[in-house]
Amino acid sequence: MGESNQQQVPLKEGFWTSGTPDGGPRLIGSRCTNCGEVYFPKKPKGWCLHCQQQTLEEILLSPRGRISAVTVVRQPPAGGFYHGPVPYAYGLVDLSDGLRLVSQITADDLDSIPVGGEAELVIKPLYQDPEGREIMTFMFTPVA
Amino acid sequence: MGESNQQQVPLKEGFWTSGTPDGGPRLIGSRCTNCGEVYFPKKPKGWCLHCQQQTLEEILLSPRGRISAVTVVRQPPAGGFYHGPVPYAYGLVDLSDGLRLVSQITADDLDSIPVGGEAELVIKPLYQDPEGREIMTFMFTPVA
Amino acid sequence: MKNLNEMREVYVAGIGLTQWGFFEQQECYDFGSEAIFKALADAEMGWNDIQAAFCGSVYQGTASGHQAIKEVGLTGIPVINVENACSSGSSSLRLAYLMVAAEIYDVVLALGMEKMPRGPIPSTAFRPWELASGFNIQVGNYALETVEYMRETGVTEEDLARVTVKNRKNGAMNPNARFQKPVSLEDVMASRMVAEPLRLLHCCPLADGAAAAVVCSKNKLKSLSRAVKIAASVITSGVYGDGMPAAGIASSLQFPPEVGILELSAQQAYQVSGYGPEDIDIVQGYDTTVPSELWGMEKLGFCKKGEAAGLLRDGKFDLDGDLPVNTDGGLMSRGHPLGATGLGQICELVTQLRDEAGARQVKKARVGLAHAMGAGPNSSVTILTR
Amino acid sequence: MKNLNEMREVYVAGIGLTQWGFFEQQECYDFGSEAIFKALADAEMGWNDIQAAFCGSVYQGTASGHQAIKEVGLTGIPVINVENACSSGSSSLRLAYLMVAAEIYDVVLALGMEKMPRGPIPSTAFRPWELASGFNIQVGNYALETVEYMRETGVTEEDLARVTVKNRKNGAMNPNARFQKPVSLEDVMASRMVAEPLRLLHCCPLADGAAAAVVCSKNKLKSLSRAVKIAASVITSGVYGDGMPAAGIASSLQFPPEVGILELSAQQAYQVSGYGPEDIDIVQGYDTTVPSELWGMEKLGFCKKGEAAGLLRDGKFDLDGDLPVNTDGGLMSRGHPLGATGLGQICELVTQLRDEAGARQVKKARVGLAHAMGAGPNSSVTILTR
Ligand SMILES: [Zn+2]
Ligand SMILES: [Zn+2]
Repeated sequence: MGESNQQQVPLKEGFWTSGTPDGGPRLIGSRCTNCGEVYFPKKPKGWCLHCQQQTLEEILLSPRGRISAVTVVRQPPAGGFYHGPVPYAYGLVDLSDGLRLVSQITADDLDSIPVGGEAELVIKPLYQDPEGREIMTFMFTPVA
Repeated sequence: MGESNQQQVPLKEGFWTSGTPDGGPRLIGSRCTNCGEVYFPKKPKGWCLHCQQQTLEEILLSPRGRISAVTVVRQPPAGGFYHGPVPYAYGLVDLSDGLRLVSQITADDLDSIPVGGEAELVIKPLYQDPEGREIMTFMFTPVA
Repeated sequence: MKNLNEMREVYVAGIGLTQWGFFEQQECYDFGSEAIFKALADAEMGWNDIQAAFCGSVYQGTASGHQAIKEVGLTGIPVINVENACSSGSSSLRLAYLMVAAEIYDVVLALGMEKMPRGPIPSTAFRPWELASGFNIQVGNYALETVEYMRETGVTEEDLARVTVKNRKNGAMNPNARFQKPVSLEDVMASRMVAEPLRLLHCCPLADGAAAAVVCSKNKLKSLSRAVKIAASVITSGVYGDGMPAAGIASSLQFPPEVGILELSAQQAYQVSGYGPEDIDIVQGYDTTVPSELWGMEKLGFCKKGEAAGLLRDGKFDLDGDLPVNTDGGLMSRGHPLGATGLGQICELVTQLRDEAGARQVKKARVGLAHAMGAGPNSSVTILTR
Repeated sequence: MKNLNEMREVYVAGIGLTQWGFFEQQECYDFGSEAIFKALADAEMGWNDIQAAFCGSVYQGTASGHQAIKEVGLTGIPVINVENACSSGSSSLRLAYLMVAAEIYDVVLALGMEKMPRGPIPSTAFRPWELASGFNIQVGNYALETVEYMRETGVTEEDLARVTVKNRKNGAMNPNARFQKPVSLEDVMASRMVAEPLRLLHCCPLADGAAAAVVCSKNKLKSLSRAVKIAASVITSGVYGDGMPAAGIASSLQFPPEVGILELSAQQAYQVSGYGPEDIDIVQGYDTTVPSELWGMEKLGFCKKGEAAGLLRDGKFDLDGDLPVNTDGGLMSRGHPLGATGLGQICELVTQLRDEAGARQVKKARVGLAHAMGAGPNSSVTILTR
């Protein structure tokens, strides 16, 4: 998973599958077999908030979506919970599965991320923890 | 105030008067001119909780009292608020002014502080702060 | 279930508001007890008249209301600390109101207070991984909602800045506000970018402070002429599918809600009070960031989506306009002590409805509405009438 | 003011209790939502039946109840987070009960939950200088009260240890308890001294966990035969002059109170319920430290001051005694997730009154009483009846 020699640790287990020769990583979500609503992250209890039934199954989400809004945060969020770079971009990404999700948006130029444009899932380091491990997370990145 | 060369800072301003050639330090409290109730520390708003009137005046409390209960705490209190030595003794001291107060009890032997015995006010260092200053507080100590 | 409007009438008998700002030497209970003393004096009552107390705060640790009340009186009454993020104060008011309406008590204290952590507002109302990912309410999530709002309505950065200018102008006449100096459109547009499109002067400052209200039945009022009636006090929580930036929740693409959280709180308040948006004379809006005042006015039903900025430009929301909004300067001037904000709004409405607002007094205010919302999410709407 | 016993009857329709212990991998909302799901199932209801929710917790930051509820449903109902130290859960129950009694709502959720900080309990319910001086509730202040109690009553360290032995014996039959292993008198007496005269095994352990109750009017019950009626739900705060160790307050020498905080809460609960101590069949007492169970029994009116230790020795408070106390093992076995403790007691009373307590079932329990108290100070008493 990556070219560095550093140990890489996911920000949270169970959020995505690793890439394979046949394709890149995929986010793991839940889909309701009753109403069709889609959730990310996967709901471990299998409970559909929309139709109030125990009807969720695990699915792999589409690795592509459309950026429907983006902001660039230029000061560290309060509380000391965030250890990633500042500024950073994050926004809303609409997946064809019928799900809007919140995600960091990674791009060479944060100031020209195209709203309405296509984006693709990537797994990238967010920060290095005190033990020197790279903490990995999902992000979306604009594609041409 | 003491023989050391270190800077000494009270734990909280306004809790006691410094000693003079005519006598030792005294705690500063409030006394109700209406009902006679006595409070420590001094109530800055002058409000008597007992008779619900703005009738408090500042008084100097008696520097002697009787120890009515004592415990020896053998583990640091939770929360990181306390920086003094452990174990430490503290207890209830009844002053002749008609006030029971909570105070640390300082003694050479914490395990043989006499309950029911007389005690006297002293101002002593509680801990050293990160700037190397001695943080001073009031305590009572048994007298023969 | 009974209808609340079948229960007895409930009044605000007295209000107490401290100076809001940063006070390093004071603790939260110093603000809280000061607000209580003031509210009691305003109601011409003593502590022994209070039969129960609800105390709103967010960051004060355990038993915070008791700490303030310990400076006023110890009478054994039920004291319950309430936490509902930026609606903590309104939640205290709502509980006090329900207790009196239902005749459980006759005289109840509602308190809101906060000594704010310094810097932007930390929030634990997110999953740990969301916080670690930088999805934070102040101000990233509000920025995202603003991006969408501007695209859908054509509202400009300058429109946003006009909210700040209006509120800071009002705040200059509020001796309790943290900031009492007006700012210009240029000042706002030149302030540093925090999260596109929100600049520093689009975002409310924090503050320490407290506000209190003595709530009672009609027969306990010492002065009927200065009393203000609670016509509605409503709080709602998240509605399925609603995009709730304050809670880091994106809207459902497949199942958008028929009625969002804010609209739901407004509907309920109008229903119970019997008033509609057309009856409201004065509004304390929720300008935690200035765009939220604009979309708030729309969602509260005062105009259609996208119209608020135009009405603002036309002066409708000014002190001398048809519908003055944030007459005390709003969060933008007062500052935002989370637990106190909701009751701070109530203090301003009561002052205006009593015709006691001095330099910032609006004309013929008879019905007032206050709105706040926050992490959870929650949305609170209070309607007061003289 | 109306008398509460003139209002309509209120029932606990369902209870939900999680396993209590330390669960590093779970967050508070995981426990909270699990307790809600269980309580709904027990009540044979769905989330859409719930019209309002009161959520008690102490250390969970802002909007904690919303975080748990977000896992169950988003229906816009009023959600109010309640903080009242160790009575947070009982305070949630009280508010739910009042809402239903007054016909404001028909079905209300009461939730209590906590993911505890590790180590002894930090408390901000003290002035900063008191905390810096080491005047701390756990366990120094309780130790001081114990010193006085032992001097006044002749209670011995061995008497204290007997409370631990009884409760840990009961806890061994409680699959939800943190500690399910009995201890001997020798174990207790040999445990390390924490603050004279309190040893480690005189002090309750902490735990993570949650408990919930669905509270409703009679007409909403799905099963009358399993329902338990709330005969009283009372909370009091500090009384002038009362020595309140949990709040670091020494008693007034000049003006001792006629009725202390604990006695006041008991009096009010007996008055509203119409029951007296002689009518109570089972008690969930407050053994945050074991002596507080003893003096609690005395102040609740079950015996005179100084008599509790003797009655304990005689077996009166055992599972098969006349008045079983802490049948689920109490805080000493369950552990103490602050916000959940009060509702954990309610879950046990309901289970016993329903005759569903299995190995630890007591005989002919018809009326049960739960008592908790904590920083503030506060004291809560609930009386349930079948
Ligand atoms: Zn579904
Ligand atoms: Zn007095």
